[in-house]
Amino acid sequence: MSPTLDQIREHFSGPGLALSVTPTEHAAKGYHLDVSVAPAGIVPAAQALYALGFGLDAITGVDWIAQNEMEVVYDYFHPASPLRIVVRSRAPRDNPEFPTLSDVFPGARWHERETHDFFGIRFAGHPNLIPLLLPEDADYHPLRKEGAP
Amino acid sequence: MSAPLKIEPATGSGETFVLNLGPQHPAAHGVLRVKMTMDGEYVMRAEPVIGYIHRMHEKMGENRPLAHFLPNTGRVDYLSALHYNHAFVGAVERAAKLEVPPRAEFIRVITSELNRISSHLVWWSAFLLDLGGFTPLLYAFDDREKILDLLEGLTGSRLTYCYFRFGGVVEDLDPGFAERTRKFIAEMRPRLKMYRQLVTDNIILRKRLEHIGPISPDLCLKYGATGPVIRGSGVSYDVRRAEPYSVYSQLDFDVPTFPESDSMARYLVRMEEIVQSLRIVEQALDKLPDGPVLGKVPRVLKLPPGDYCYAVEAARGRHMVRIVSDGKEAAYRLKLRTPSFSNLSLFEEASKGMLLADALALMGSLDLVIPDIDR
Amino acid sequence: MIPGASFIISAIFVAIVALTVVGALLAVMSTRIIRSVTGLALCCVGLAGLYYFLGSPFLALMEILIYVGAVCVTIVFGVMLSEPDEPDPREFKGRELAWGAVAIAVCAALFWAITRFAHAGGWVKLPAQQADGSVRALGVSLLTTYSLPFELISLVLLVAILGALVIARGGRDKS
Amino acid sequence: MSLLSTEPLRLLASLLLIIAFVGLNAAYLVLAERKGAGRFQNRPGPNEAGYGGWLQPVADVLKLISKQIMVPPESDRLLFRMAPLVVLTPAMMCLAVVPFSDTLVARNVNVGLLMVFSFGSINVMAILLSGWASRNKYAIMSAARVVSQNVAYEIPMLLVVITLLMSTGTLDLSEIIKQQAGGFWHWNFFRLDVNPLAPVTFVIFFICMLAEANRAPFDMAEAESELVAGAFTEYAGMGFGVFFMAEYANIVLGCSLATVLFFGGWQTGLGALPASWGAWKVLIGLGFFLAKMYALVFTVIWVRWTFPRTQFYGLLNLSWKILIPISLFTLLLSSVMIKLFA
Amino acid sequence: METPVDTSQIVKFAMLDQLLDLSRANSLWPLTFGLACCAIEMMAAGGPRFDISRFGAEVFRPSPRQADLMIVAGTVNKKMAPAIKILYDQMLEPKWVIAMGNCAISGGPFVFPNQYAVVEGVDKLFPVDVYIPGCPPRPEALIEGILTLEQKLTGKRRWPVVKSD
Amino acid sequence: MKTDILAVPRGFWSLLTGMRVTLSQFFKPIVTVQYPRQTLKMPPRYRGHIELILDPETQRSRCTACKLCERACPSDCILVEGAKFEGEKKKSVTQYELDFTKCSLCGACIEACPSDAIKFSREYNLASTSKEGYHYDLVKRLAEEKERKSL
Amino acid sequence: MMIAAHDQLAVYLGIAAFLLAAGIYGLIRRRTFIGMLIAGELIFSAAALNVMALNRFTSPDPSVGQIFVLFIMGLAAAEVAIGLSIIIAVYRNYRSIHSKEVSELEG
Repeated sequence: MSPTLDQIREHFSGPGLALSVTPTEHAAKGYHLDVSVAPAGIVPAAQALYALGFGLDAITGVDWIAQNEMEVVYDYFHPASPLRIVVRSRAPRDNPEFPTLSDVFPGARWHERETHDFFGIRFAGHPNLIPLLLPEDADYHPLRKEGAP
Repeated sequence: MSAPLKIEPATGSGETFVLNLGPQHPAAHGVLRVKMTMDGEYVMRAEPVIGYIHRMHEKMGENRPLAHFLPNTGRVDYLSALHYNHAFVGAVERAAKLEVPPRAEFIRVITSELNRISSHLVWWSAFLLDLGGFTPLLYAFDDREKILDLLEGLTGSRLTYCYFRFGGVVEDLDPGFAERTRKFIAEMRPRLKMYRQLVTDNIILRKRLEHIGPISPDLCLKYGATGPVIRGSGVSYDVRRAEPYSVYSQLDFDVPTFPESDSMARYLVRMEEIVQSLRIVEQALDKLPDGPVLGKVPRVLKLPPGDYCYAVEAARGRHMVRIVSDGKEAAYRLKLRTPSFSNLSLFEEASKGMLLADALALMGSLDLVIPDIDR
Repeated sequence: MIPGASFIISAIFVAIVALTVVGALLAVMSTRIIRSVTGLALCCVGLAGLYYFLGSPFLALMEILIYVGAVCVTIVFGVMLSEPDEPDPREFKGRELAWGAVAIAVCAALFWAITRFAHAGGWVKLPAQQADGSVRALGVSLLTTYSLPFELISLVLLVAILGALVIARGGRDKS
Repeated sequence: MSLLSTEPLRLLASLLLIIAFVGLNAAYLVLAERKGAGRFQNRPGPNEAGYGGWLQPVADVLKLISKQIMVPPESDRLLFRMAPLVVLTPAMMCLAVVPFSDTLVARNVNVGLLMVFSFGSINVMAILLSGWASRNKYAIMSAARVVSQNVAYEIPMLLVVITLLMSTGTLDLSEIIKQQAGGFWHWNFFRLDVNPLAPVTFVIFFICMLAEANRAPFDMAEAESELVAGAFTEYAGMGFGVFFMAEYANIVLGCSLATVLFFGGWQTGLGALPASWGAWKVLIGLGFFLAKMYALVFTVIWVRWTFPRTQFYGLLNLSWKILIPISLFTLLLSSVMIKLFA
Repeated sequence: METPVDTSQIVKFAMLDQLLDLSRANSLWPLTFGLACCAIEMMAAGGPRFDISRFGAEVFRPSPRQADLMIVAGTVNKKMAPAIKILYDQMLEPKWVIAMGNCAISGGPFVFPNQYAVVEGVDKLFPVDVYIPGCPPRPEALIEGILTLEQKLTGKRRWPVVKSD
Repeated sequence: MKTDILAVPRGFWSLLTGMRVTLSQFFKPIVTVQYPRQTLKMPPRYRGHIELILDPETQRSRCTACKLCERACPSDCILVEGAKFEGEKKKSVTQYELDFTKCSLCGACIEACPSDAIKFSREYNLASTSKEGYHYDLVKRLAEEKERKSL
Repeated sequence: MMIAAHDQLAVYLGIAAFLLAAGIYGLIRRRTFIGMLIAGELIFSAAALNVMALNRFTSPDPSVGQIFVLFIMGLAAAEVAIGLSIIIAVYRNYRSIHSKEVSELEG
């Protein structure tokens, strides 16, 4: 029923799917597998994980201003096995755009809206990328590292 | 794989109207606004509009040194402040590889579980208030006061505790805490029986909750719903079991699940969790070791660069803190993954076509704390 | 009899007549349909008072029970479902006046006829009836002399209920 | 003019008395409800205004009167102002025919029971008007609920009353009470020989009464957690206070009616009092009547502070699928019993 | 919106004025309106241990039209501010506001340089009558706030003053 | 069908059970602590706003104005100034201001204090019609306390 | 003895006539079906009042008129039920209950 870590690694080992797959200690990091994908690989990864019975835990962004990149981090949990997978992807900072996950995990819609609020990251194909937590007319992205909103 | 939910504007068929519930509405448990497109009494589409109590916790997490952020955690979900304390100090301890003395871990478990009970009692009373029953609120608050007395004696505050510290807890148990807690447990069990007679077995309540608002396990996974919501769908997912933290692996408790997936199942899960929490507290008191309650912590705490997560089972479900550190005193990025956020996000899909009263019962059964959603 | 009692009775009568008239006017004159329903309800309460003066408290109460409690409420419900307000009356100003004149003419003619007839002593006035408002006599004649109309009325009501159900449900194109 | 009372002044006086009774009842039943709720919840309830809180209703009423008066701009002003008046009158009219004791009745009408029901039906109209006139979505939804609810519960209520009427044979409330003279086993509640399901009949009557008075657990009209304050959302100050009053007037009326129909009204239940007691008999009767009535009022309060609110369709189902069949059955059963044994 | 009626202008009789003030002070119906942490303490104040009903103030009205007292219990942020202002405007005169908790008084612990969301004190939105500090304040403090409001209304205090030990 | 019919009396029975529960509570004593007339005793660890401790030996504050508390405070609500007086080894506090309206009662200042100079007060029932009173001058309060004690 | 107004047949007949006139006026003037229904109810009431008054003052049997009025009430109730159901059905299909618009839509 519940997939093993090796199975999941196998899933990502195919060419072009993941940039890197790093197993991690849960005790040290809090998750078991750290997968890095290109923006195009986000949706296939999500589909693969959904097929394995994973649920979407959270989506968050990180603004790497020094590297001039925006990172989006996807967390997955599995209800039956104690497995946690992190999928991350980066895009250039001046044009941060990622595909939306809302067709695979409808729960991603809110997370993506929130990430858009905070970082201005766009999610292509998102049905309504309007501010979620910020006022409807907000034009600032408070968690970007440039400084004050 | 089921078809994804299509977002479409409410069609102007003429028979529907838009009901704006909130931001101030008695059933919204705070400042939640729900835009409801209604056809008479039926909810065609209920779109939660949130952010009315967004308090910039994540921004503050990046602006303040780690120790300065600690008091904030108790205010994200004020009903289970200690779990949020726990997740944050856990993440920091994990990143900084701090040792926590076993006595501190046991104290953390005891207080967390007491906090869980008090949180569930507030949920129970607020839920029944939504359903129009007022008296249970008062009974539950009376019992909750007893827990608050215990925790206030220990921590000095009643609600937004700031009791855990990196590497342990602030102070040891106050004298007599164990006896008073045991006394409380002994008093609480007959009260739970009374709750069952008064409310759980009540035909009106059962009629209002049974077969109302079914949430399938698949829906939970798609929206990331956790805690009593997913357990009410029959999935035995509990962070205390799945990723055992603290000393939960040494304690014996059940993870209650109910496969009916309706509001009643979620209700029963929480009622059963109160029983289990009482069990955990009892065991932890028995096993409580001696020793210090605060480990060795450097005066200025800097985390090694990296990405660290720590998840706990808060009263409302899986709460995870992610700290992305760049080696400075403050986190580079601090993400709070809160259970209510995910639990509410499925409301729009789950409430389609329900009666208004049932939709509100469903909303109540999700156990929302709005600042926990908005952060 | 207390002195002044007849005056009080007359005052009550006048009030009831006023209620009827005002209610009827409200029912036909107001633009908002909900107000005309209220007018109808007031008018029916007034009518109930008139029935009381006519020696039938039973009918008075039935009038309230049926008209105010059932008919008006049903109409309001219909109003809620379809929310019809009258179109702006200014469009029909000319026709309005014409029909108003016709109505006044009819009313005047009837009044004239009635007064003439009354003055001519057209009605044989009987001594006051033994009307104690007893329901027993009513019930007895309903089940003896008038049993056929009684049955017919119940049949009509049954058909009305069924018909209403069929029509209202049949119009629902989507379920 | 036998029908028009020979004593209109007496009628006026008793109307005034009834208004005072209703007003005081409303004010102090609110206090009783709040203090009672407190007792059910292990707390004292209002006790700081005056000795033991006795001035609390006075404070509330004065405050409500002195509150700013406002008619919401979108509302139908005429109807909005009219509704509070309409809601209070029927309950008062009905109380005029309730015999509080032997000969202590404002106006004994021989169709008194019918009068109670016909005027009671105006109540719906009033809430409907208030809801509609407010032009508030919550209020309109609440008004729609009230109508369906009251129509649904009028039917079983009338059915159980008809069941009773078959054995009493009169619509005269005083007459109904006189028939229940003697020991308490003569009360209609205990007349198992006529209607073996008499207690069930009473329970149905009581449930319907709660529903008609929009009391918890059937308070659909004012379902706080769903409809804010329902039909009264836009009402403030005394306008709201009148609705409050009407609610309690309706409760008093309903409980009085239940006392008359099922518990022998002012009969002591211990047999007839000696004739030599004269006027005292009336007072004792009044005492018994009020005791029974307020016991029922207490039950109403007790029920309110025990149960959660029913769901709207569950409420209609209760009426159509449970109460109406049962009351039809009791009607049949009781008619068979009367035909066979009486 | 009609202009608020200043009742003290209509009622000129000092005695009656005092009586009305006393009545109002004893019948403060709060608006059912909780924002954050303090709202739970507000509920606790209605709970059996503290029982705010003793002062006639347990009639939490969900409709602002019927409420006399707005207890701002929690943080007000910029998205919420217009809504809360509307609620205040919908309440009818005479009306009072209690700012419960540090967030409502000044933004509390959520104030930091360059913050983008929190309103730093509800007194920036509308006048506040009583301030209750704490994070969150104890239910006793809320009761004390209601007593303070009564004192403000009637000019005298009917209750003993509690000094904390 | 049979269960449906049985459900009615069963449901009714559950209602009666509920009513029995509330009635039994009706006759139980009240649990209320009627606040202005009766008061609860605050536990020793109760957290009110902070206060300077009056050292019973020296009759003055132990605070050395080291500003650790100021730095430890997450919400910047403490302002400490000190001065070195003639003939004393350590600095002593001249100004200790607390903006209580921003405090979150976390206790970080007290934990940070090296000389145990501050404590939580036990004022739990503050309420006032102005918010200016919550900017405490703790040095002044200490002086007042000293005066009260000496009386 | 002065004859009180409430003891005169003509008064009742006059009121009935007024109701009839009002009803006819409303029936013609109203543009919506519900308005017409209300006006129709007024006409029914006028008839009932007439019957009752004549019965009271000219007939020896008190129950005839009452029974007649009862029948009228029954008919009126049935009429309202049917009328409203038709109105609702029409509204569902045409989204309007203005008689003119409905007839135009038909053509």
